[in-house]
Amino acid sequence: MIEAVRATKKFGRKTVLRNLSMTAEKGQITCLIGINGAGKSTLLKAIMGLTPLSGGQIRIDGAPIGKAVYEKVAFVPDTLPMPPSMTVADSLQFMGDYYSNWNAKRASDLLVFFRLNVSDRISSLSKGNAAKLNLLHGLSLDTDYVLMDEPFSGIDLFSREQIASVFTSDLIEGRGVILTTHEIGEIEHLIDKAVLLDQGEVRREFMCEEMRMAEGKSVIDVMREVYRA
Amino acid sequence: MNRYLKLVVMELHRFWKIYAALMLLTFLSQFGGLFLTLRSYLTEVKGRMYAESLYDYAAYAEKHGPESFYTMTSRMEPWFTAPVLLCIAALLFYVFMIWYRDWFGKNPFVYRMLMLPTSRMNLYWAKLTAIMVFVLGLVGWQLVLFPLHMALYRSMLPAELAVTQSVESFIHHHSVFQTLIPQTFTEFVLYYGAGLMTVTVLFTSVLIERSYRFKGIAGGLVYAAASLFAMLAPQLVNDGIGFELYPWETFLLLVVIGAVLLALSLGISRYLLIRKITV
Amino acid sequence: MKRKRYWASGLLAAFIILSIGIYYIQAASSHLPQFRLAALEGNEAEAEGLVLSAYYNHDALGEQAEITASGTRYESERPFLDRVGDLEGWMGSVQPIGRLTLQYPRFMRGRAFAEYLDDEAWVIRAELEPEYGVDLLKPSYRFRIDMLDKKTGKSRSFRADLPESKFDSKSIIDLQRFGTTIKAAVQYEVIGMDGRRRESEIRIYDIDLNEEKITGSAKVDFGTSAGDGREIRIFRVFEYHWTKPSDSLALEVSVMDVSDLESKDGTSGGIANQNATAVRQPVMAEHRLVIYHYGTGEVKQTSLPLSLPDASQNLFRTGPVVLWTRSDGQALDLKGYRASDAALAFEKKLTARVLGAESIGQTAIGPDRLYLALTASGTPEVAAVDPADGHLAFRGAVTIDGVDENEKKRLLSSIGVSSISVRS
Amino acid sequence: MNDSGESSTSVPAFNNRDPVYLQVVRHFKVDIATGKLKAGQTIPSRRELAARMNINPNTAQKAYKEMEDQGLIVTEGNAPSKVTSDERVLGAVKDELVAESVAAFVASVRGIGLPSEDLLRIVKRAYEAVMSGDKEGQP
Repeated sequence: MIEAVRATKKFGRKTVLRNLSMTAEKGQITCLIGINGAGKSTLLKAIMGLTPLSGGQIRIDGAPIGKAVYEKVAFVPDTLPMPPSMTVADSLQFMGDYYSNWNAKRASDLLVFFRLNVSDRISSLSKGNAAKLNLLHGLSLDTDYVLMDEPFSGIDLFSREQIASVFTSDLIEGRGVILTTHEIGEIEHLIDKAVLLDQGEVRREFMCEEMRMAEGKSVIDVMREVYRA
Repeated sequence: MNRYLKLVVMELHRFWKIYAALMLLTFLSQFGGLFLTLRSYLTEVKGRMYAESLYDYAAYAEKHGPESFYTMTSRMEPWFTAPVLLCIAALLFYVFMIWYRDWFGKNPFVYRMLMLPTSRMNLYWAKLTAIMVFVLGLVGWQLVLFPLHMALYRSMLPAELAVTQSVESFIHHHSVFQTLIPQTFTEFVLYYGAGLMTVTVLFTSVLIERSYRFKGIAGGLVYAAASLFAMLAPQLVNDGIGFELYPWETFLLLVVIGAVLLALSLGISRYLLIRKITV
Repeated sequence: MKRKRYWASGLLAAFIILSIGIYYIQAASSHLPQFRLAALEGNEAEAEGLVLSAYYNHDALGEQAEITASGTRYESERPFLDRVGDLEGWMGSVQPIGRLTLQYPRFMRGRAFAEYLDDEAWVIRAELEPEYGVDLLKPSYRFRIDMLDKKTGKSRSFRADLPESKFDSKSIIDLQRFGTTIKAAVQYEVIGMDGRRRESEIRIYDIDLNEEKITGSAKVDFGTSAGDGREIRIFRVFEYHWTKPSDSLALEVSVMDVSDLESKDGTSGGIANQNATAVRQPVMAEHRLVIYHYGTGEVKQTSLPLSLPDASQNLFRTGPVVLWTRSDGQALDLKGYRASDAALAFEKKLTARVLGAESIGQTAIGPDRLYLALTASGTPEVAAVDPADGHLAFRGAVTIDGVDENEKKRLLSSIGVSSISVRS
Repeated sequence: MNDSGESSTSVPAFNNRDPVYLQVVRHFKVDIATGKLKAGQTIPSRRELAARMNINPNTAQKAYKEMEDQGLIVTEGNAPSKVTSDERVLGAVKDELVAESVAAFVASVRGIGLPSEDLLRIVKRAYEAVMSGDKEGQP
């Protein structure tokens, strides 16, 4: 389980995360929903240790974050963090060199599935292809958890469908996924749990199916309540 | 360990194009400049021999004296030392760029670097090693070029006008090279040890800035200034309050201060990299 | 990682180690020629401690070197730690202070340059400290005395005010101890703007170590005084062991006749007036050796030969003997005077030919020898004269072993000796 | 993970408000009732279903468990699940669906206040029209 306990983060005077606590279970797909600036990306970066918290703590399977995080949790940021001069093949070679839990077989399968050309340079990739390569890097690591920052935003429909199909594939099975989005739209059925963020605080944290069972509300309905009120 | 080596190889590879350019530029500027200078000197000599009706080089040498390799290089300034200074400036600039380049661009490579499943200090050691390799590589390159230049000098100049000088003697008397390539290996280790310490201080300043963005810049500058002051302290003590330090005491003090600064810089960098750095 | 990159990095690393390694190994293993000072006449032991500061100019760049009986030490070949720890080198040519600093680093720290007395019980240091009162230009001076007890290692300091005097320049030129009284010889001078010494005077002060104050003073009267058109210059005669106890103080007093300079062009002539068309040197009217005996206060003196324009003259003292030398490069006139009564002990003329040399160069004084730098057929040589009677006690020449004749000649011709010193 | 072609079960459009896993169960019941799924026929695995219906694998898992609880499907060991061949259960499915649809129909028609005879006549005519349509065109 990935746990944020009263996580607080300030950038100068602006408080981005305000005593935020939430959990994401292994084997479930948890979705952080909130408008831009709600602190979604910051929380993911905090979980990955890419930015320090001003207060509170992140625990992964009970242990505070440390170097071991990176073999347990894969992170797919909103942009592809690879030097532009590298080719797709180089990037795979790079991941293979540094990650002992790199699954080369799965990487090459994904290359085929995502129809990526190994000799393309990172700088020449379309936004969709870059997002897919980015996802490939994350998913090809045998990790318990995968964090994805806005995996669907701003890319073509076809790529978006391909990425969505990943969520229902064996790639995700058994793994804990946290993804962020600011418009839930067509992926409502893909997620197990929704966490609604606003100004760095958790407004609502609920299991989608239980919400449907108990209150017959879709995630979007809850969002309307939370963000309109 | 091998992750550290892989990172070093990567850091070296990322800069090799500029590095090769620096080496080539140094060669062309020095070797080419020397060739042109030698040629114009020879025409000058022939002209004078004709004007003063001196029949052979020996007579000329008798009258005007030979021209040593050392004076030939000073004739061709700035083409001899300018490339060296350019290389130093480039490497000094790269001490900062080796970090900042990871933060640039729409896909900041630093995300991936900070997520590598290895101690972040490996990133630090790899970049430090890369800088030192670049510096020592250029020193080695210059040491290889000297005999080459001297060979050109001996081949183009008639024996009567030439003065044989050793590379070591040339370096020992040259204002720029005597500091870059000191007399004894002990000093070489001390000089470049101080250089290493300076790089760690600069790295620490960069990391302070990268960790505390707003006040980070000030923090970084203050740290660098404090380190510089610490290194100058023994000299200030000597000139200032008259408590005179004997040479070996000053030397010892400098070594101790340098070691402390090195340890401090590494400690702070470690803390910042693991705890405070932010993307 | 691509194999190619690994290899390239490995090659770069190897290149660095090789290029720098080979340079330093080659630099460390290549040695400049090992000249040494060999004895030609007199016994080998005389060359012990003798150091020739020389310049070996073989490649238009040249190397600083020190040639001794055992070999040559080149500045560019000295290991770093040797240079850092070299206190005597650091103190420059002021040998005794270098040795004192080595022996008593704490006592000598910070204020090395002063007048010293190094006797069997104490090391005493005397300085004149300016005290800036109202008139910054006219500070009042006082003695600062530091004493180090050699047995206990403890040191104490005190100050004693110097009486006012019209002389603006004051310096301590000798320090002796008699029981619990220190005698400090102070030289007063009035130096004009043009750097010429108008008046000069020596006073001896008695300072009581227990009461820590001046208990008496006396002017050294040698019967001559500055006056119209006459200037007095006083110098202490240089001694090798100037910090050792001595019962007398040897002074060189020269009276310069500047009458024609001042009256003619109204301005004062002399070295300082650069723009004068013909710079006329003041003429030496009198030249005396004055011996002041601390015990009795007696002054013994004798007249010395006048200096000639084209000859360099020097005065040295070695304990009981004061040597006067004058050399024009070809011949050396030598006179020995007894320090006790300033009487002439011997007189000698050493010509270059007699010494088998082409020219006689710089002279230097050692603990008990007068050294002459000679050049014979292009080879630097050293002659040592016994100060007691002026006889030639030793003659040595710079040589080099293990090379054939003309190579030796070529090497020796590229050596230039700049100074002789003795490092005991 | 395969991008398989046409699936034996059509991809329904799920609404967001009802629990998705119950909608899946209902979808299966309709297929059983309409004969699309024969007794004893194997049904796709949980992951295949999730992929085809673009739903969360856990939801698919829950749906299968629900169907097993209701005895609609049978799973031995980790072999693929099969539709039950228990006629009683299959019959009950039909009845339940019809009852459910009728209840929904009655609730929505009640407001108009039509006498039952008229209502039955209309329903009969509409039903027969649809059934005859079925025979000619192959839906």
